This record gives sequence, C-alpha cells and structure tokens, in this order.
Amino acid sequence: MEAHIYSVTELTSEIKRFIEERYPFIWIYGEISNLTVPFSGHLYFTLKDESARINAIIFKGQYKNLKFNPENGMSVIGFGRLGVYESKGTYQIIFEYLEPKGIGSLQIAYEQLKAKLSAQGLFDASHKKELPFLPQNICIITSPTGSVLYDILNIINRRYPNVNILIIPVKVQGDSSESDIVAAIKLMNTLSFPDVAIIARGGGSLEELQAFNSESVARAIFESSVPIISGIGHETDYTIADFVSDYRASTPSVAAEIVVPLRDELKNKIDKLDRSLNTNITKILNYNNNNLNKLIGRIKSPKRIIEDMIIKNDDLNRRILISQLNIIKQLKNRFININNKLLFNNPDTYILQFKEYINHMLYNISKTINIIYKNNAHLLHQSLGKLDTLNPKAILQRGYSITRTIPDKHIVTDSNNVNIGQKLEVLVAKGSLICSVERKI
Amino acid sequence: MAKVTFEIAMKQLEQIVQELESGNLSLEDSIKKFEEGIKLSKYCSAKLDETEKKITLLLKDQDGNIIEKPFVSERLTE
Amino acid sequence: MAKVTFEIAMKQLEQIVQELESGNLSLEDSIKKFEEGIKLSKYCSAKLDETEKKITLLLKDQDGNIIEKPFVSERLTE
Amino acid sequence: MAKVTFEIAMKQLEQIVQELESGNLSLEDSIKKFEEGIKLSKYCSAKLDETEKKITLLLKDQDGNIIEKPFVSERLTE
Amino acid sequence: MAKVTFEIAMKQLEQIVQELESGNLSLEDSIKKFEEGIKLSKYCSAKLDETEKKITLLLKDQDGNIIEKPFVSERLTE
Amino acid sequence: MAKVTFEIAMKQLEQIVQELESGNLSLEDSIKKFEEGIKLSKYCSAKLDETEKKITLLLKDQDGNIIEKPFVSERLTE
Amino acid sequence: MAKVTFEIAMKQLEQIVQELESGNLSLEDSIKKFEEGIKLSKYCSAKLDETEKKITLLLKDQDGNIIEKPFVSERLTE
Repeated sequence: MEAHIYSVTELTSEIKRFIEERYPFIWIYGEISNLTVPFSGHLYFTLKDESARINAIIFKGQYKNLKFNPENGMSVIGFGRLGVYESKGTYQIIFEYLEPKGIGSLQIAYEQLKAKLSAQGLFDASHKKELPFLPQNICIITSPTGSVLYDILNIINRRYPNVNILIIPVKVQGDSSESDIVAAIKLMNTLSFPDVAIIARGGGSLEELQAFNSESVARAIFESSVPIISGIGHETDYTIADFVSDYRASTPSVAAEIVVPLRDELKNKIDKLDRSLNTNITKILNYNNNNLNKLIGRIKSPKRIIEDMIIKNDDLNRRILISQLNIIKQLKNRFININNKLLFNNPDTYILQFKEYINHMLYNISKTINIIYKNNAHLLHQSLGKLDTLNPKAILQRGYSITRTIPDKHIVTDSNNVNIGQKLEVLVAKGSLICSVERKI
Repeated sequence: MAKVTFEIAMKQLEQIVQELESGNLSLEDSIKKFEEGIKLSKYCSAKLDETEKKITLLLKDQDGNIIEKPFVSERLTE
Repeated sequence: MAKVTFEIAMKQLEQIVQELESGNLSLEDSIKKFEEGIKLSKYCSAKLDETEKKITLLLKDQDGNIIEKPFVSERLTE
Repeated sequence: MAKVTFEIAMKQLEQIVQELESGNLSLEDSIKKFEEGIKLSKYCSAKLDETEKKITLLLKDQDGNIIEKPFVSERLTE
Repeated sequence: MAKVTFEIAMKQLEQIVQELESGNLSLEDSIKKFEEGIKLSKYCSAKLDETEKKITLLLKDQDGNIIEKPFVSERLTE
Repeated sequence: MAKVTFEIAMKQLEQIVQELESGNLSLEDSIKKFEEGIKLSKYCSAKLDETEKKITLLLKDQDGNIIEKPFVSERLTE
Repeated sequence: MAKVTFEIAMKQLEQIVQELESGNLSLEDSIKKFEEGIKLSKYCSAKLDETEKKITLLLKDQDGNIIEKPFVSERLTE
C-alpha cells in the first residue's frame, strides 16, 4: 500500500480534529507572559513553565467573570479546551476559567481535588448524561428552608406545572452537609422515579460551599445514574460539583429553567404544527381538487366531433341522393332523346308514303288501262261505222233486191244459171224471200 | 277464230273495211266481206266487253267496292 | 309470290306502270300486266297494313296503352 | 337480353336510331330495327323506372318515412 | 361491414360521393355505388347514434345523475 | 385500476385530456379516450373524496368532536 | 409509539410538517404523513396535558425509614 501523501490542509485538519477531540476539556497551570489585550477585548498571553510554553486566549465573556486581573509573571490555573488555528498552523488553549494559583489551604485543596478528579476524567464531557427534554419526575436536592427551593418550585411551576417533584431535603452547609448530599444522591438513585435531579444551593463563601467541593459529593454525582443539574452559588462560583455534574447551571433559578421547557411554548409549537398539518393537507387536497376539476373541465367530449360527423354524414347522404338523381336524370334525358328519335323514325311514316306511291301507281295503271281500252274501243267503233256505210245491201232500200242460190248464196246474175223449179233466196230491203223458179225469161 | 287475238281481228276488220271501200269487189264478195266484217266486229266488241268486265272486276277489292271507282266508271261510260 | 319482298314487289309494280305507259302492249298483254299490277299493289298494301298493325302493336305497352304517349307528346311539343 | 346492361342497350338503341335515320333500310329491315329499338327502349325505360323506384325505396327509412323528405321532393321537382 | 371502422366507412362514403358526383359511372355501377353509399351512411349514422348514447351514458354516474352536472354541462355546451 | 395511484391516474387523465384537445384522434379513439378519461376522473374524484373523509375522520378526536372544525371545513369547501 | 419520547415525537412532527410543506409527496403519501402527524400531534398534546402534578417531600423518620410527605407551602405561587 502506498503511503498517503498529505496536502498541508489535509494534514492540518487531521491534526486539528485529533487534538480537539483528544483535549476537549483540560486543566492546566503555568505562568502568564506576553499578555496583550487587543481592541477586541479578548485576552491573549503565553502560558509557560521551566521548559515549555503554550499560547492561550480568554475570550471577553469569560474574562469578565474572572475574580482577578491576570498580569505577566502571575502563576495561574485554569481549564479550557485545546484549539488549532489552521491558517497559522498554531495551537492554543482557550480558557473557560482561570484563577491565581495557590491562595489559602481550601483553595489549594480545591485545586488539588479538581486536578485529581480532572485527571481521573470525572469532568469529561463523555461522561455527561443527556438531560431529558421533558422530565415527568424531578428530584430536587437542596435545603428545604432556603428561598432557593421556592425559587426553583415557582419557576418549574410557572414553566411546566404538570410535573412531579420529589424534594430530598439536605443540609447545604455545615458538618453533615457533605454526607447528607451524598446520601440524598444515593437515595435518589435507588428510586425508580426521577428523570432528572437538581442539586442546588444559594451563594456563599468558599467555606460555605465546601460540601460541593468535596470529593464524596463529586463522586456521588459522578456515579449517579440520574442526570444531575448543578445550580450552586452565583454565576462566578465554580464548585467541583459544578464540574462533575451533567449540566452546570449558573444559579439555582437557571437550573429550574433548564430542567423543564416552557409548557405554553411547547403547546404553542404543537398547535402551530398541528395547524400546519391541517393547512398543508388542506392545501394538498385543494391543489389536487383544483387540478382534477381543471382536468375534468378540459375533458373535451367527442360530442362536437360527433355533431360534425353527423352534419358531414348527412351532407354526404344528401349528395349521394342528388348525384344519383342527377345521373338518372341525365340518363333519362339521353334516353328520352334517343327514344324520341326512335319514335320519330317510326316506319309508319314511310308506310303512308308507300301507300300514296302505290295508290299513285294504281291510279296510273288504271288510267293507262282505261286509255288502252278506250283507244281500242274507239278503233273498233270507227271500223264499225265504216263497215256500216259499206254494207252492200244498202241499195235494197231503193227497191233493189238480190237473188241468191240456196245454199251456195251465189248471186244470180244470169237466168241461164238457174233451173226451173230451183229454189232461190231474194233479199229485199227488209227481210228476204224464198222463191222457186217457174220459168226463165 | 279460236286463236285470233283482238289485235288481229281488228286488223282484219280494217282490211275488210278497206276492201269494201275500194269498190272493186263483186257484190257477192263484198257481201261476203261485209258479213265477215260484221263477225269480226262482233268478236272485237265481245272482246272489249270482256276486257271491261275484267278491269272492273280487278278494280274491285274483296268487299266488292270499286277501287278508284269514280275514275274507272267515268272513263268506261264515256 | 311467296318469296317476293315488298321492295321487289314495288319494283315490279313500277315496271308494270312503265310498260303499260309505253303503249306497246297488246290489249291482252296490257290487261295481263294490269292484273299483275293490281295484284302487286294489293300485296304491297297488305304488307304495309300488316306492318302498320305491327308498329301499332309495338307501340302499345302491356296494358294496351300506347307507350310514352303523354311523355312523348310532352317532349315533342317542347 | 339477360346480360345486357343499360349502357349497352342505350348504345344499341342509338345505333338503331342512326340506321333508321339514314333511311337506307328496306321496309322489312326498318321494321325489324324499329321493333328491336322499341324493345331496347322498353328495356331502358324499365331499367330507369326500376332504378328510380329502387332509389325511392332506399330513400325511405325503416319507418316508411322519406328521409329528408322536404329536401328530396324539392330536388325531384326542380 | 364487421371490421370497418367509422373513419374508413366515412372515407369510403366520401369516395363514393365523389365518384357519383363525377358522373362517369354507368347506371348499374352508379346504383351499386349508391346502394353501397346509403349503406355506409346508415352505418355511420348508427355508429354516431350509438356513440352519442355511449357518451350520454358515460356522463351519468351510477345513480343516473350527470357527474359534475352544472360544471360539466357548462363545458359541454360551450 | 387496482394498483394505480392517484398521481398516476392524474397523469393519465392529463395525457388523455391533451390527446382529446389535440383533435387528432379518430372517433373510435376519442370515444375510448373520453371513456377512459371519465373513468379516471371518477376514480380521482372518489380517491379525493375518500381522502377528504379520512382527513375529516382523523380530525375528529375520540369524543367525536371535530378538532379545529371551522378551520378545516372552511378550507375544504372553498 | 411505545418508545417514542416527546422530543422525538416533536422532531418527527416537525419533519412531517416540512415534508407536507415541500409539496413533493403523492396524495397517498401525504395522507399517510398527515395521519402520522395527527397521531404525533395528539400524542404530544396528550403528553403536555398529562395532569399528574404533585410535590413530595422525602423524609427520614427517627428509625431511619424513608417516608413521603406532600409538600405544602404558602410560599409557592400557584
């Protein structure tokens, strides 16, 4: 595996993480030097001993709470956390608390105990238990007589009245106070009931706060399975109990405010969320309802298409009828035209002509035959007329007569040609006579 | 005179008329001719009558009406 | 005259008319021609009558009415 | 005339009319043609009538009412 | 006409109308086309009626009420 | 439509509405789409009604009183 | 919701409100979330309204037995 090659930033940020995680909260002592207070009001100095030095800062807020004025050459003890300033590659200690080193025996004992417990890790953040957000049962370990208890009760009652409170009365100063408090913490831990506890006391001198600076109390607090809030003395008082407790409230009143949330605030918040739920679900419903209604509104019924189609179909139907009727009409006209021509060319008309012609011819032959007849009749008539005038018997009218033999009809012109007794025919004008020859002359 | 047509008869008749007109005939011959002429004229007349009847008949339709009647009768009776 | 068509009959009739009119025929022949002509004219007339009847029949529809009569007259008068 | 369509019948009819109009036909032929023409004309007429009736029938809906009645009659009488 | 959709039927109907209007059809063809056209038109008409009913039905909910009545009808009648 | 969520149904409805609006559908398709649209709209309406009822029910506390009653009804009926 | 503390319930309720506000949920999910939210809100409200409230003083008697005693004081501002 290849060695990882760090960038400066990478390495520095790893160092920062490492150091800050390893030393989140430490106690340290040394001598102040190079003290400066820039315009910002934060206090910068170097803490050193015989062989080493470390840069240190106290921010303005913490600086104000100090009970002394730090000066160069002053031996001090304090606690704080280590911080790495990446852009300069430096590390420093950021003090939360600082005090002059070595003032009185109590102070020394305090410092020693603090240092010892700190070294044993009793103050470590990792050991601090989380406070319940909304405890139902709160245990208060304090003096039943002082105003502290009432302050706490009133504040809790004001903030969140619906909570059970168990008060374990203890002495908070004097000989038995230490064992009292330890017993109370232990007692509390035998009960199933508390969710959180407050150990409280009003302000006082170092001597008066001695029980809260004792190792047994500190260890009882440390060992307590019930999370403990310390509210001891004034804001500036830091007791060992404060350091070891799960949460340090600067005063008993603050502890009471920390332990329960404001019920009204919560109620308001829930109501607000509840309203928000309603508003949002209503909004969603309305939104969807509106969308749906819009879509329903836009659903275009095919009715219009159908109506268009009905009109079109009717039109086509009508046009079929018209065009078909037209076709028939045209064909009919054509037919009528032809039929008229046919009827016009009816052979009837020639028949009349033929008939007339035949009649004409009939007339002609009739006429001709008549003429022929007439001509012949005329010729005959003429011959008959002539014949009539040429009749040889016409002479008889004048009295002549003609005698002929019988039956030879020879005209007798010589009497020698006849015999006596012979019969002869005598023709006269009217009729004829049959005579016999009597004699010849 | 069985085979003699109307035209031949007419011709003979005309011939006889001419002979008679010539006056060269003996009485006996002229009488003979005359008589012959009479016979011929009778024949021709009969022939003509017959023809007329035929025409009249032909000009009648099935119902017995004379076709072109006014014309024919007019001519024939003239 | 079984196979003779109307047209031939007409032609023959015309021929007869001409022959008769020529005047070159004997009376017998004339009358023969005349007879023939009469026959032909009757034939033709009958043929024409027959044809006329046929046309009349053709122009009648099944109900005995003359077809297209009102219609035709309407069109013909327009 | 089983398979003859209206159009063919009309064409034939036209042909016949032309032939009749030409006047070159014999009487027999012309009467034959005329007869044929009358048959064709009857056929065509019947066909047209039939068609007209068919359309009239189709123009009636199932209830026996003429569809678009006022409209159609308007068209038919124009 | 089982598988014919309304659109195809309408197209065919239009085609037929055009053909009929062109006037180039024979009588037989035109009557065939005409019949077909009338059939198609009736089919289309029936289809349209059916469709109209279907829509009316669709616009009614299970209780027989027209859904979203005032609203929908407002849209449908616009 | 068993597994179809309201959102998918709404999307489909929108799609159908667009298709119907495009006017490019055949009659068959448009009626099909319309039918589907009506179904989807009913489904969505029912779904919304159901949801509304559920919400109304949820907004009632154990005693049957509507929590925040005036507020909710005001919104739902607007 | 056995193990859910008030604080977690509040967090979840806030989360749900945010999700509902985001508008990115389907209707089904919204109503589910809403239901859950209502439950959470009821739970939180109920939790706040839990009326148990007593102040007890834990004392030892002469025999070292621990006794509980209601704490009464005029100094408490109700």
